[in-house]
Amino acid sequence: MESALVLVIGVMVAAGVYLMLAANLLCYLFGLILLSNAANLVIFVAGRLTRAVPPLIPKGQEAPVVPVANALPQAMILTAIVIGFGLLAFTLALVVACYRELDTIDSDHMRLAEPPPDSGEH
Amino acid sequence: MISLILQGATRLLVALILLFSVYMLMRGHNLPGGGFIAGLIASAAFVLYALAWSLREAREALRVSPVKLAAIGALISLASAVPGMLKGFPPFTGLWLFIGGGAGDKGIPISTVLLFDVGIYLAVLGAVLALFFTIEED
Amino acid sequence: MGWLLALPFLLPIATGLLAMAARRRPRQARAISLAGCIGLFVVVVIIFVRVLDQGTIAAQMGNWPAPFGISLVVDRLSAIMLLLAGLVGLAVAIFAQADVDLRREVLGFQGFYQLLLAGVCGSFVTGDLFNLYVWFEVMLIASFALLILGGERAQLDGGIKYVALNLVSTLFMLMAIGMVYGLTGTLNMAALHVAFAEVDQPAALHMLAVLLIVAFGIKAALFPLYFWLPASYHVPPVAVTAVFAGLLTKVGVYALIRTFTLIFPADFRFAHDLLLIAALLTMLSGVIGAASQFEFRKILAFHIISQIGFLVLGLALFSPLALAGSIFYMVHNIVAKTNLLLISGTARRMAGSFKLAEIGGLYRASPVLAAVFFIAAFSLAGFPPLSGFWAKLMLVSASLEQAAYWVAAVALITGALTLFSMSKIWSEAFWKPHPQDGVRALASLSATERVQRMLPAILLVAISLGLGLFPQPLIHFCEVAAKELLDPAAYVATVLPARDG
Amino acid sequence: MDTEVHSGDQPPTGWGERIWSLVLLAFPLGVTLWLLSMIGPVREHAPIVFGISWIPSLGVELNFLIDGLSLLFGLLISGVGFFVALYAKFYLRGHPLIQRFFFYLLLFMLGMLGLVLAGNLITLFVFWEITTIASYLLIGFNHEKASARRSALQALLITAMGGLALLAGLLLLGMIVGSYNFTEVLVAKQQVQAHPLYLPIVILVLIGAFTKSAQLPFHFWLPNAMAAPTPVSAYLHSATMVKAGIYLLARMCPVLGGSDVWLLTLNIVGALTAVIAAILAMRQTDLKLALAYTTVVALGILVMFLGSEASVAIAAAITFILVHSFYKAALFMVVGIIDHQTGTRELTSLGGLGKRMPITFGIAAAAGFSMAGFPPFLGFIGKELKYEGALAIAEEPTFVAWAAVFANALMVAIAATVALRPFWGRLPEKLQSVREAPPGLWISPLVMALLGLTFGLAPSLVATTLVGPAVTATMGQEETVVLKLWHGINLPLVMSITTFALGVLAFYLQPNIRALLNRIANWLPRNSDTQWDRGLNAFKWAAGVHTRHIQHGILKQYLAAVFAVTSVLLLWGLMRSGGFDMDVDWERLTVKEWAAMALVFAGSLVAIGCRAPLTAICSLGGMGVGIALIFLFFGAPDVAITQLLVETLFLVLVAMTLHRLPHSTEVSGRRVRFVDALLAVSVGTTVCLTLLAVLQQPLISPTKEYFELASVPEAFGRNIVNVILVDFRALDTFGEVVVVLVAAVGAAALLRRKLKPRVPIAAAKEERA
Amino acid sequence: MLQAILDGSSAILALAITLASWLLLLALGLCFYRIARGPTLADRVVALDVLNILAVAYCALLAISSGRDVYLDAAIALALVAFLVTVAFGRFVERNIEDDAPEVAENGGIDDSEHS
Amino acid sequence: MIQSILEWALALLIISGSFFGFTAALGLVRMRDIYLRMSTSGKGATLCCGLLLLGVALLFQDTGVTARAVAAILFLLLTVPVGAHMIARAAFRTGTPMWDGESLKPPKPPKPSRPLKPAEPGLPKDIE
Amino acid sequence: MQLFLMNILLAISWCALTSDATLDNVVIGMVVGFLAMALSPVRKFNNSYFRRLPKVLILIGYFLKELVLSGLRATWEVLAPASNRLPCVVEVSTDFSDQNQLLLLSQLISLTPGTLVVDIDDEKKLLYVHSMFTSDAEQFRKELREGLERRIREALD
Ligand code: NA
Ligand code: NA
Repeated sequence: MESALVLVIGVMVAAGVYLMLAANLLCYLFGLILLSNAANLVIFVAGRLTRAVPPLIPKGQEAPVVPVANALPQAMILTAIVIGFGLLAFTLALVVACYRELDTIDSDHMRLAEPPPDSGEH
Repeated sequence: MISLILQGATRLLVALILLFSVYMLMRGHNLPGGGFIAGLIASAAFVLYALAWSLREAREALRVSPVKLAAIGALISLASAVPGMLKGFPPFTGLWLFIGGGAGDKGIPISTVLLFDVGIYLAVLGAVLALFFTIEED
Repeated sequence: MGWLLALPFLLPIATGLLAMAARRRPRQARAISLAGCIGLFVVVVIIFVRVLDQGTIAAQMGNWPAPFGISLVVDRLSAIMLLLAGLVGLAVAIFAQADVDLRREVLGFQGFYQLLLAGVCGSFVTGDLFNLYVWFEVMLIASFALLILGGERAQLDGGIKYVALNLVSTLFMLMAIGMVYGLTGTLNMAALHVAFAEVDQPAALHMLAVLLIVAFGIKAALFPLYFWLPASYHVPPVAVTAVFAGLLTKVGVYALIRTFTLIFPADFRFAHDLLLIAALLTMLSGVIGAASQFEFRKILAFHIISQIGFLVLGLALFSPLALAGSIFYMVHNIVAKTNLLLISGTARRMAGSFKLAEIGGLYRASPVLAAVFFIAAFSLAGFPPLSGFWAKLMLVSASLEQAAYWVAAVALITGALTLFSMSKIWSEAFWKPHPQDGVRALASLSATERVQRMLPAILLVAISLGLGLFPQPLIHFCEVAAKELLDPAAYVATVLPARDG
Repeated sequence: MDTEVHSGDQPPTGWGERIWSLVLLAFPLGVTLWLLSMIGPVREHAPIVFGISWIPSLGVELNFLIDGLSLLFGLLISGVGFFVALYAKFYLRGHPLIQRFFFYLLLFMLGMLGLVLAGNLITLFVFWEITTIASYLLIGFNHEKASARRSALQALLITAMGGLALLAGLLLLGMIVGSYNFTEVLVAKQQVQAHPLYLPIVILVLIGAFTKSAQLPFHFWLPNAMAAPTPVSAYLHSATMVKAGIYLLARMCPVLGGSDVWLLTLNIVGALTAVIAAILAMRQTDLKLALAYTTVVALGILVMFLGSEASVAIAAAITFILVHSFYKAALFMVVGIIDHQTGTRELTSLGGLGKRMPITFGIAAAAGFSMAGFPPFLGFIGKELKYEGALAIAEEPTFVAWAAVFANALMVAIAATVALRPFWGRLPEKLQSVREAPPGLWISPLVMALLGLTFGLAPSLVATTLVGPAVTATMGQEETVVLKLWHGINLPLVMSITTFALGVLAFYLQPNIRALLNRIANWLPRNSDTQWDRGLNAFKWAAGVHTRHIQHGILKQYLAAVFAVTSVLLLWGLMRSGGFDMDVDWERLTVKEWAAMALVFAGSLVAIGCRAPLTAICSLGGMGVGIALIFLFFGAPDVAITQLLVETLFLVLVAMTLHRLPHSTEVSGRRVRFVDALLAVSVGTTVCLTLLAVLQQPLISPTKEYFELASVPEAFGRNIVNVILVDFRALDTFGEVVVVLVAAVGAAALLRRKLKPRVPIAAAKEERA
Repeated sequence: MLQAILDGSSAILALAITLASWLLLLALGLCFYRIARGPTLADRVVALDVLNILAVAYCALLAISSGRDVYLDAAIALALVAFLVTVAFGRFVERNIEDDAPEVAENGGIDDSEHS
Repeated sequence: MIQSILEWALALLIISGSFFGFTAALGLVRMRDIYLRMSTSGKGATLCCGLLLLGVALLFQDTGVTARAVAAILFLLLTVPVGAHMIARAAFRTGTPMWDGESLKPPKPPKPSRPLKPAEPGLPKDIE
Repeated sequence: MQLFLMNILLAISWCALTSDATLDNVVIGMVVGFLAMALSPVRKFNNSYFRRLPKVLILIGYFLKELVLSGLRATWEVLAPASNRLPCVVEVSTDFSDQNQLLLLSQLISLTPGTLVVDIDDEKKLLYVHSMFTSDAEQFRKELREGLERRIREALD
């Protein structure tokens, strides 16, 4: 079952990269979402999959009675999801600010920091 | 602009969502939930508030500025390490105190770990709200 | 011990939170930030002395044993990096008091600055791969905020590119760390050292190495992954560029060194080959890029790249001398580069612009500034008896020792081209008369501002000079540090409790 | 041309200036006296070595070696240095930057002395580069002139590039010998010359020496360096710095010399340099430039002679170093005086100064005669020795001899031109008020000229004390040198007379020759100097092209490059590793698992299939649900809930911003998108492969077991994920909260522009000041 | 019954669960069809909304099929929070006509398939 | 016996619930305008959830689980119509066309009682 | 008083969520509920829910019946190959004096498959209802008035 998920990850990565390569910053952002979800899934898959047994210890037990899913990757993903949320939200704010100040969200037209050579600068 | 139906439903929903968030926070150590999830849920309540009523009212309901709330949360998380420090443990060492424990039942737990989780709850709530409020008011 | 090792990031976080809360009272925020930086410096000096005395030291967060809890480990490499972070942090903090405008302070400059330092120090201190990711993110998001703080149009443009490319790096890093865990079942670096020796999946090793090199390579600004750096480093206030130049890319290099000395097996030729190619191209591409620029800060930005090549070169050559050279180069470069950027800020204050065509006359107007620049610049160009020379000497010798003559040739040519750029700045900004006669003397600034601007610069240049004239203690230190890196047994033994068998 | 020179109305000298000038005078004087005291010991004993360990880790010692060669150079540097300093004190009196000038000159002296006295290859190199820096600062001293800056840069770059070659050579040499100390290096001739790296070392060291000593094809920086104030020219570009290369060659002779490649290279390069520089010198009308070119000639001759195994040739070289230092320093100072007093150095606008400036004239004549090789000046002895040496050089006597004669003949002509022409003939109108220079200016050249005469009359004064030991050191074996004014009538004397005749002829024909040369020069393509410019411009152009193509400013291409590099390298890694046996476990998935994966699949495809961002955002929402379901199915409820919440909150956030973003944007062409798609597929595939490769290794995770066993008894929690988050790895959680916090405040800083300090701006500004 | 689920001894329940899974899978696919087709943003948002509700159903189904009640919490969280997206998008659509009323209203406000 | 009846009941709940879910999604596809789509889908999906959640309650027969299942149903009943209303209102106000049996036509121009004005800017506290 | 009831309701919800009806948990539920109310716009409530509990139960029953019936009908509509439906938007005027009742009505209408409140005009107490089964607007209004509206008034007035 890991292999199927690996395939899904591959599709997500490809789709994410494709979206990021569009000049539209919003598309970039969406590509980023895809990629960051893919990264989370990578951690999940790399920690190996177990069907439907959450890492919870039943009341009255000192340790899980049945084999449970690997908890550490889950904790990593949780951290990564929340961090990703912060980064994505900031990026969204940046895109909004860009549109407000530069009047475009097309990255092809963002040439202020690095003006094209014919615009008078060296 | 603002729908009466939305506002009406929000009256109840905000309280319910907040309740749910506290529930998720409290049981997080033993069942799915915890400071993160609870903080996210709680922030959803205030986001709903802001969407349905207005940003101003959401801010008033929150009473503290979200950034301050987040900073307080983070500092609470940090402060949860102080008892450990006093006892000579490294940072983030959990200390547990069980009140009224008996045989088979440890009693009501009070721990720095839970304090840490509460700090996370507040910090996530504050930070997420700060993001939303900024974007909304812009 | 646990607290001592955690303080390098806990202290700036606490300071940062306080400064953020006080951001609308700039004077308080400034005082908090400065106090925090002084505190941080004291802490890192204590740690450094402790490491000099005891060798590698480690602590377990939460009192959970390694490899289950998060380890903080400071070996010599970490210790010197921490020391540099504290030093640069303090120097730039002083400078920023004069250089960063009020508007940006109100928007939270001091808080972001402290949290950036927290991320940097955390990265140096941690002995856990996923925790490293977290600190990278702290550093990254703080750097995003610092970069766009103020929201000028060029800042947003540069910021977009910086953010866009660095996020890609972050995601690759996250994937790679997940897979490293998937390969070994642990995240503790010392445990990873043990576990990687037992991995018998060469394909996985190779491809993970590539992912990590790409991820850290973007952060470190290796060729051809460095686009974000020249696109953005010239847009924020110069204090921000200075701390970025001094520390950010170096954290990427640190991570590369850590990964490919500690985690991956020592005889992993593939990674070293890859790094060597990247290093050589980075050195050349960066320095050639600098030659094409006509702005003070942009030139320096491209040189950051070129010098990253030198730092990685030492890792790629992977000999005691080479690694020692890398570390020495790191020290030299952080000090000199930060200083040059600080000077560029003061130069703009005096002469009105970063564009070389629009400025001049600083040689006459501000002899102290000129002297400080000259020493820092020629140190960067590797002129003896300044610190950069010894760094270059060690790396070139290491290349020659391995009969890597082309590598030595590239290193030397890069040195010559660096000289070209540095003398261009000197000639245009300092020697050439100011085109509008609009240059001010340092003496025309208020006494406070003069101290805030020149004290860090003079401090750093004194260190550069000191390292140039008396390099032996540091070189010896670097040699021991390199030995530690090449033989991580002591590191592993310090972190992991005694293992059976 | 030194416009900064103040002649009459000099402002009072300040304390700083006085102190600096005192130091500047005292230092070389002290060193001279100390070195003079070393003459005896050096002649009697083996070389004297002393010093301290500097960087034992790298084998670098701050040690010094005094033998005949270093003693000779050391005395020249400190002795001539003293007089140049004296001259400079008067020449630049009142100049606003005179303190810096003194400092640079002192730095230079220090570097030069260190260079010639160094007993360690690396130490030598350190001082070598110090002289480079100091000369850069001195050449660019009149920094407000573009030409001075250009010349300084040129000199710096050329000598520094040579320096880097030298460094490489020295490092290789040290590597072969196993030590950088001269005491060991100089006796390792056998070992070094048998080593396969010998040839590269020779080439590298020669590049270093040739750039510093302005040999062909690096000669052009030296005349340009005349942008420096005249005392600098007198010192750096005649007596000392340019001789650093010569010193290096002489110093390296015992270990590197003697081989065919060494001898031949030195002969040919030296001879060519001498001849071409001599021709170029004839073209000049600027006195200083003419002298500069003759310096190049002299250097060429010196190099030519060092390429010999005959002791007489070496002796000739050593003597000529001495001779040249005296007369060239004197002549430069004379030119400086003329410039100082008349404001010009242009030959065509000078004349008849002899009556107005008799002392200067006398000095000029004495130095000129020495340069022209007239008896009884030391120059004559030098020239005789030169011819003797030229004849003694085994390989190409005719070639070397002709080159020597030719170059010397032109030197005679130029000596006459520089030393005599300004003082003869009619005094131009403009110069009617010219007076003799103050004594401070003419004292130094006078001493120089007199030394030339003295040593010419009593050559034995230097023969045994300086020249002999120097030759010994250069040859690496004991040699005695006898210097005589009169050798009898022999072939060298004949050559001398021929030279003289030719020189006089050239002097009289000089205007014609100059015109002819100018015509040829116009007809020839370009000289080295313009080639240098072209080279530099070509480099700048190439750098521009490089940077424009790499750093073009277009984000999506940056991203494309990063992705392309990643996937190519991943493939390369896969190939280098030899691939892996893919053990794909297509274990049967349940329907609901298919459902979740299908959601993710569909979400990704819809997101890229639709052309508008708004559609993409909805499909991403759907995909988020799918991912959450995957987490749920495989036992991660915490993650699933978090995923759902975050996804929801993020979509809300996007929805809240959408009205502030444009709805439609341009769409790239199909072909571009096709390439993008290829790239995307390759990244996806390679990441897939990486993950699959990782999955082939069975996971042994001690942490998993530990967390499961420790969660309840030690951490008192039943949700292991949460226990990890708040206890086992609380630090990660804490850091992550900091990230979100900073993101929030950062976004606020981006979007809010109304934020103001609590104190009014004006008050805050005051407070900061 | 719980035991029957856990050890798979009840054929009828197993069948019911499989059938339900297929039905819900198809339902999710149909939602995606609507998300992809649009034609207006409102249509897509409605589809997303339904998708979210169906996900709640899926959680419930999972709770049944696995015999674990923890999945109920995911269902509650989703039920409480998911409609926020719908609300926010609804607000966006309305805000949009306020911002540039004439032009957007003409083509149904938010029909992004026609924009590109 | 009871066991078997309960199993049948649960199976019925599951199948009918998911069937409602399926038809809801089908309605999303088959209906001609957005209002019809919303009318048929949102509630169908809610019904689906309700039935399945009841199934959960029936399966576990535990107060806690039942309470939470009922809570989930209540929350859905509270939120789903609100969401649907918001979208419907937006569609209505933006004049999204409506199917009148033959073709898509714009709906009657809406007559909002309140003037459509943007939400109050809501000056944040820590700004003044 | 109403707020207190509300608080009790929340405490009960809490106990339901935590599946724990012990006394201390009720107290915790009260506290949490109080805090939640304090932060939410609950204080804007001015009606009472529980005055007529039986009527409320009747309302619920009626609603559930409607829900299932129209649900089935909607399902049929979706599955049927062709249909005779004639959807339209009906303006329904109500005469609630209490805004909350109006809101409840609209919520229940929206919950019922086949009908949907698309807009609301609270000054004129006017609902714009989209109905997919009704072609006769008058008939629809009458059904609504007789059915839901009446029962709501009975339950809450
Ligand atoms: Na470390
Ligand atoms: Na470490």
